[in-house]
Amino acid sequence: MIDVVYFAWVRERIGLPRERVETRAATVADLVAELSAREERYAAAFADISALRVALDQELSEFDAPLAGVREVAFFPPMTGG
Amino acid sequence: MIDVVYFAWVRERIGLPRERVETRAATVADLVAELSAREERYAAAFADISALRVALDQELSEFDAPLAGVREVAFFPPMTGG
Amino acid sequence: MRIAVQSAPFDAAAEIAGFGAGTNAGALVTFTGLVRDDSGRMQALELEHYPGMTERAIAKIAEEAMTRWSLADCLVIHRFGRLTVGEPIMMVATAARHRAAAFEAAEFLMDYLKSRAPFWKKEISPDGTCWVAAKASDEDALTRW
Amino acid sequence: MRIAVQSAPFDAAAEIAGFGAGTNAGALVTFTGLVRDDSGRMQALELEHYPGMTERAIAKIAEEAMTRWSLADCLVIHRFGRLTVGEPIMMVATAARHRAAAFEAAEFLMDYLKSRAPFWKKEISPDGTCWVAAKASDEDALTRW
Repeated sequence: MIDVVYFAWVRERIGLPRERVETRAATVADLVAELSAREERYAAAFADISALRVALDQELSEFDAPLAGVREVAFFPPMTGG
Repeated sequence: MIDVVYFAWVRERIGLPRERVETRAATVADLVAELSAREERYAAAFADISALRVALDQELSEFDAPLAGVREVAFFPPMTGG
Repeated sequence: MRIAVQSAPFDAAAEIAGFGAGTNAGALVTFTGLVRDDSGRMQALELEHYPGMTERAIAKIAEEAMTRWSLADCLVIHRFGRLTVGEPIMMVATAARHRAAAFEAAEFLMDYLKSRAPFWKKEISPDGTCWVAAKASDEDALTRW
Repeated sequence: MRIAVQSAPFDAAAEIAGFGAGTNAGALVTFTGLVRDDSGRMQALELEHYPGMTERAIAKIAEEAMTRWSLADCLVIHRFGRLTVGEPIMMVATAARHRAAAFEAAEFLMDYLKSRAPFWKKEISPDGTCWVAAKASDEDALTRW
């Protein structure tokens, strides 16, 4: 089980801010593929992962990073702070 | 007649902040030569004009600038504001 | 070093009172970002953030600035939630011995906060709502550090 | 645009209260210079200036910054007379639409004030008094503008 959180338009497209996901995905990309296969709203949100960023346990990471030991995965668009 | 003003260590070496000078000097450099010939304290202050700056009527200028029409000449070391 | 991530408004002038005092810093730089209305139709700006990660990401950036420019002090305040036009969104302040370090560290903090702190801006106008897109120029700004 | 050349102390925080308000500026930058004691023996800093020329020189520099970076506002305060360690000597503030312009204009103002505004610093310590020499690096800083 892993916590998956969404922000900004990713959250709006998927329609929820956070969920617990039962998965054996080895990498972030595998998790994205699993979620996209579930429902159209996920496929829409993840259609272009070059427009997305991912954080693992609150540290920016990459889509090919392994998920072993990770408790929280976050998906969001490029940040616009400041 | 021209007003000549001095600042910082130029003022201290010459020993006064301001004086009126009767001169027919054509340029700043000519005025410096006249003053330096007057007394040792002027010669000491003007010994190295590369270490000095000059302003004509409160605008930074150069030692080869003409004095025609100028009412106030100021001599001082490089500025250290900020 | 002080970092605050908050929904409450702040008073930039009050926040820097006494900043850098007693440190022998000769140079204090502050940057304050205000909500700007480019369209002339914006009613509010909504800032979403990632609680927890936001504080960690800002602390990491601020610590890097402290070390790299030997800062005497460093302050970052960043708001989230709903803001109106003209309100301060965020501020940074840096104290250093010399001006070059204070300026560079403040610009570094700003460049990193823009693209590496997990905030997302949404503009709210009578025409609807619109997520602000990240600018390539903000990402490019990181290459100079 | 506001320029003040004064012997009286000023409160940097109070001076920037409301600065840039109502201009649709998105970025405010301030720089404050404090009297620093590098030797650990300084009792005071004495700032001599050239009344009249000082105000003109600063106004010219500030006007150039306003035009070149399309500033929404610009503030320069510079003190003269006797100052003690830790006191603010001077400050600049800039308001612009974007952060790059506000930072650049503030750095430009500082670089020019350092070498082109007629002020001269003298350090006073128990060992005597000493005129601060202009730094080649300050003159060199002008070449980037």
